[in-house]
Amino acid sequence: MKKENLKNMNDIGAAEALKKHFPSAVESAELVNHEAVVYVRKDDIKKVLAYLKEKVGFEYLFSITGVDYPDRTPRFDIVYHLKTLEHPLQLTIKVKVEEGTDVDSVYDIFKSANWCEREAYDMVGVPFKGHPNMTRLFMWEGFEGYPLRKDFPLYTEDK
Amino acid sequence: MEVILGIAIILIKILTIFGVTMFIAGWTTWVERKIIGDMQFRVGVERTGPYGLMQPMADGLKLFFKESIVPDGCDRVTYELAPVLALVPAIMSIAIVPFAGSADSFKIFGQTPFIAANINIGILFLFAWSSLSPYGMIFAGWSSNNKYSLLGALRSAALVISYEIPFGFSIIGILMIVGSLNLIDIVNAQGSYHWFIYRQPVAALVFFISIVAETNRPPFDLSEAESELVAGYFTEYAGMRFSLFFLGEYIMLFVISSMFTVFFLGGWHGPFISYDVVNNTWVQAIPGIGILWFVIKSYFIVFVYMWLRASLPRIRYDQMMSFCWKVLLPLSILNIFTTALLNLDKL
Amino acid sequence: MPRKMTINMGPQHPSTHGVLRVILELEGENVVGSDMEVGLLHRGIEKLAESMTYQQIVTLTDRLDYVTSMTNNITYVMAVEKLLGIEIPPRGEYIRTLIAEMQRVVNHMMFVGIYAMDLGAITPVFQTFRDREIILDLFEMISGARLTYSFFRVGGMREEIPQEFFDKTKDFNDKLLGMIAEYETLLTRNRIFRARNIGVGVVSKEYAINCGLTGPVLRASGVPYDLRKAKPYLMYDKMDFEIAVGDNGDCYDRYLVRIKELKESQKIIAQCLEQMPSGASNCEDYKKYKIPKPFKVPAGEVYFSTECPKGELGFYIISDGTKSPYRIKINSPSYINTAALSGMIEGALIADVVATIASLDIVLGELDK
Amino acid sequence: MDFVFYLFGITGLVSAVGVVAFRNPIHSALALVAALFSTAGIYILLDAEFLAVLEVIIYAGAIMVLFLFVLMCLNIRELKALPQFNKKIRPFAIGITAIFLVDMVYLITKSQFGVGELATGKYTSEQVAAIGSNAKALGQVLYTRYLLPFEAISLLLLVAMIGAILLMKEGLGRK
Repeated sequence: MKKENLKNMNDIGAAEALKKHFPSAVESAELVNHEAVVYVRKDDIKKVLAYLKEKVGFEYLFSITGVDYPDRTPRFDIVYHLKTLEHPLQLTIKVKVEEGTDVDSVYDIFKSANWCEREAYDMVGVPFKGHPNMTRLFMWEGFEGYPLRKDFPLYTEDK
Repeated sequence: MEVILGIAIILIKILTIFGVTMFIAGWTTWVERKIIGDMQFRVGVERTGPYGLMQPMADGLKLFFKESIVPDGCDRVTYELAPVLALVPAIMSIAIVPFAGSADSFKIFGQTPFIAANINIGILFLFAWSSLSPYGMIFAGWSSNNKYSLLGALRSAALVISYEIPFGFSIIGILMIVGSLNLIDIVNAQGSYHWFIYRQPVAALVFFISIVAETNRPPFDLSEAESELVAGYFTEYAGMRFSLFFLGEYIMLFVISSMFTVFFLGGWHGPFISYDVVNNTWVQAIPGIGILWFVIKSYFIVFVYMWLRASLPRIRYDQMMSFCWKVLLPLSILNIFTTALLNLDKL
Repeated sequence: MPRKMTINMGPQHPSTHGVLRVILELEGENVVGSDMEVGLLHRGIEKLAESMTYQQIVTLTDRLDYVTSMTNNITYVMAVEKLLGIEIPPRGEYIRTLIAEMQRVVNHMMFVGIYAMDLGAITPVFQTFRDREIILDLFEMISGARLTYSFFRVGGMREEIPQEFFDKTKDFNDKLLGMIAEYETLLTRNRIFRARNIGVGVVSKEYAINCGLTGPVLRASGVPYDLRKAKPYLMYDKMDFEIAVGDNGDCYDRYLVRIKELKESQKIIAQCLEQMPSGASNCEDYKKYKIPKPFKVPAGEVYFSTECPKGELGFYIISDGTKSPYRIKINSPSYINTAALSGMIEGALIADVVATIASLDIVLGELDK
Repeated sequence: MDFVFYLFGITGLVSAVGVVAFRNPIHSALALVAALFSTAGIYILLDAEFLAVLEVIIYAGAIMVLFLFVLMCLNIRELKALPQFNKKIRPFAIGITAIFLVDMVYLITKSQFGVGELATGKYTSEQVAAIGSNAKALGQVLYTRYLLPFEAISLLLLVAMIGAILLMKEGLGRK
């Protein structure tokens, strides 16, 4: 998987090339609807993203999302969206995280991860290890619970 | 009898000055709102009275009856004193504004009628009071116990000290030509049409820029820059105390515009009023027209102030400082030297 | 002698554009450190969306960036359409392109006015709002609302657009260049304006990419990335226009990029009006998607983004095959641009902080979601 | 006139005491301004309006504003206690004050103190009025008889100014 080859690739091609390069770190690479979704092992996420940025040219990380699947183990997906600015390529990288564990922060690779990781932590409660300021972003200090978890109550009884 | 008359005249003068000042300050705000409204495709004030003419009155009443909130933790003495300190220099300096006429021609009870205090060192008197105007801002900003106010006060102190220098230096050329510090002498020296704006254009420019800075008007309104410092030094003032700052600003605006008229625009001279050089007397075609010319000229400068406000963005603090020290000051010094060289015979 | 002073800029401050709180550490007037607090306008739109039907969520997107509701609507409905796999007839796409560009004009006009106001020039805001009003009236004609339109629906749009709308838009568009020239006379070459902007809030190309900056802010730093060209959607591949790119990445370039985009939008609007085909503007079986009947969306996920006036607005939707989305993530331009603010204002003066915040053109409704 | 003189005199004295007695430095500065004003008033009573105005412009208008500027930069709200004299300085302080007192008493007794006839010698009020104004008289003296000292002083001030700038520059360089 090289920078020069990106020109002739589509999203899923890039995803499969990534899987070929990291056979052990990448669990799966498939097309969901129109998106190339790559599942990466939790411990290797930093390595894969650094590689994508420096060697391949996926230099633009613009979104980090936490998704809660309460019935599944590991319970959470952390979703990274990456793209290149030179070619219309986009990758959706996912990591499965179990409740109570943390993910490596990619703040030292992508500065944009600063608020994105804080927001993901704020909303679903997955902490990022190595982030310089792992605090809530939108909710106030001392807020209980994580709003975007599926078990967060939508309505509360009036007291 | 004479003493009573003297005191009565002084009292009348004081009351007149006070009335004129309040009138000017109030309705200059109306003029400003109308002019800027026009420049911005708006109507401006129009509800109170015809053309909104009574709006200043309504505003004044509203401010007068409004609760004056005192912030917690403020320094009470200086907090109360600051608005007064802001207003007094402005009112004091209107005493030397020569609205019309010469000292010799027209007298009521042995007094010149259109200038409250015709003193020998009129210019210095003006400088003295205008150099005191930062006190109001400094004390207001410091005593309010608010960081934005403090920053505004620091800015205004630094600015006024700096701009005082080109402000003073720009007049020296005129002083050298006229040889007097008396304002009436200065106006007379300009005759009908030999205004100093032709003879001292650089000085006029420097003087104008400095007075805009001295009165804290846009684009130099750094000490009350609303988008940066909320309202600067008077952020914490409300009601009557706030209106004193407001009055002070608008009175100073008029005084300083009239000073520009005196120094550079020939004071009360104009068509239909001229100086008879042969007989050394004044010919006034229509009585009182001198006042009219003076007010028209002064309000033209006030209009330029408003024009600036409507069209220019605010300059940044450091740029303004370097502009003062690196452009205006050398220019004004250069002007002094040039004037001295050109007028060697008079010295 | 220099002592540090901490100053709270916001949440109640005239120039933080809402409830952004910037905590500045000052040495004199120089900023030596800064921190930000956001979320004061957090309404939990992502959580709300999980319990609403797909068609209902359109109204939520209005309230993201309330200055550009139309483009928010378009982005969202296109994301859902992509998930559903439905296509819109050409007329519908042309109308969306046209209205997206009109919305861009509205946004950039508002930017120019407010930006000038934050720099202390009080007149341009009246000029731009006067002209913006014309488009708002046009939008009111088609949608009945002036700010939160909810005009576009999954599968099409709420109502057919009357011919009068196109005629008046053409009138407006013919005058647009003159209006832009009018704004520029007061600002672009003004010495004070230039002095306040050039070299202020500089963002290098590398920093911009690393921070994921987007929209005019990214382009002002010299990155010619515009989704309308990079990944053409709607009818943009048939339009003839240029990407506005800056050189230095300072506030002045950000202003110039937006002025250039205003002019380019004028071109696109003219082309849309010229090429506007006739025929249907909603998808074939639009009845199926009409309110109040909720519809189901096949399971899967989609990330779709468009070039909104403020930058790339993206919707990441995960569907589990029911009537409401399983998870929606909104990737908003104000959010990603504001996150990089601290790095831009290091060492600046307070006045520069104001200019820099204003030059990002943020709306807190979108930032806080 | 007497009444006005005593008014200014008393305000001056009271505010001068205030300068050293107030705990809040800003209040002290304010008192100093009041003292300067009273002095200026007394100058006006002496027909020396030029001096009076200069006093206001330079001291009250420029120097005190700078003082306040520095005080605000330091942001001292209130002193906990008045600073105590260093014991070693005390004899010097007493000595200097004593000399000053003797000086003042001597001058006052010598000039046959009385309101209205203060100016004696070459420049009485009448003579000044004949020249034109106070400012003119002062200018004439400064540029004729005292030209050398006047220029020497201005040179001194220039040197001081350049020195201040140099010191500041060095400080900036170190930082």
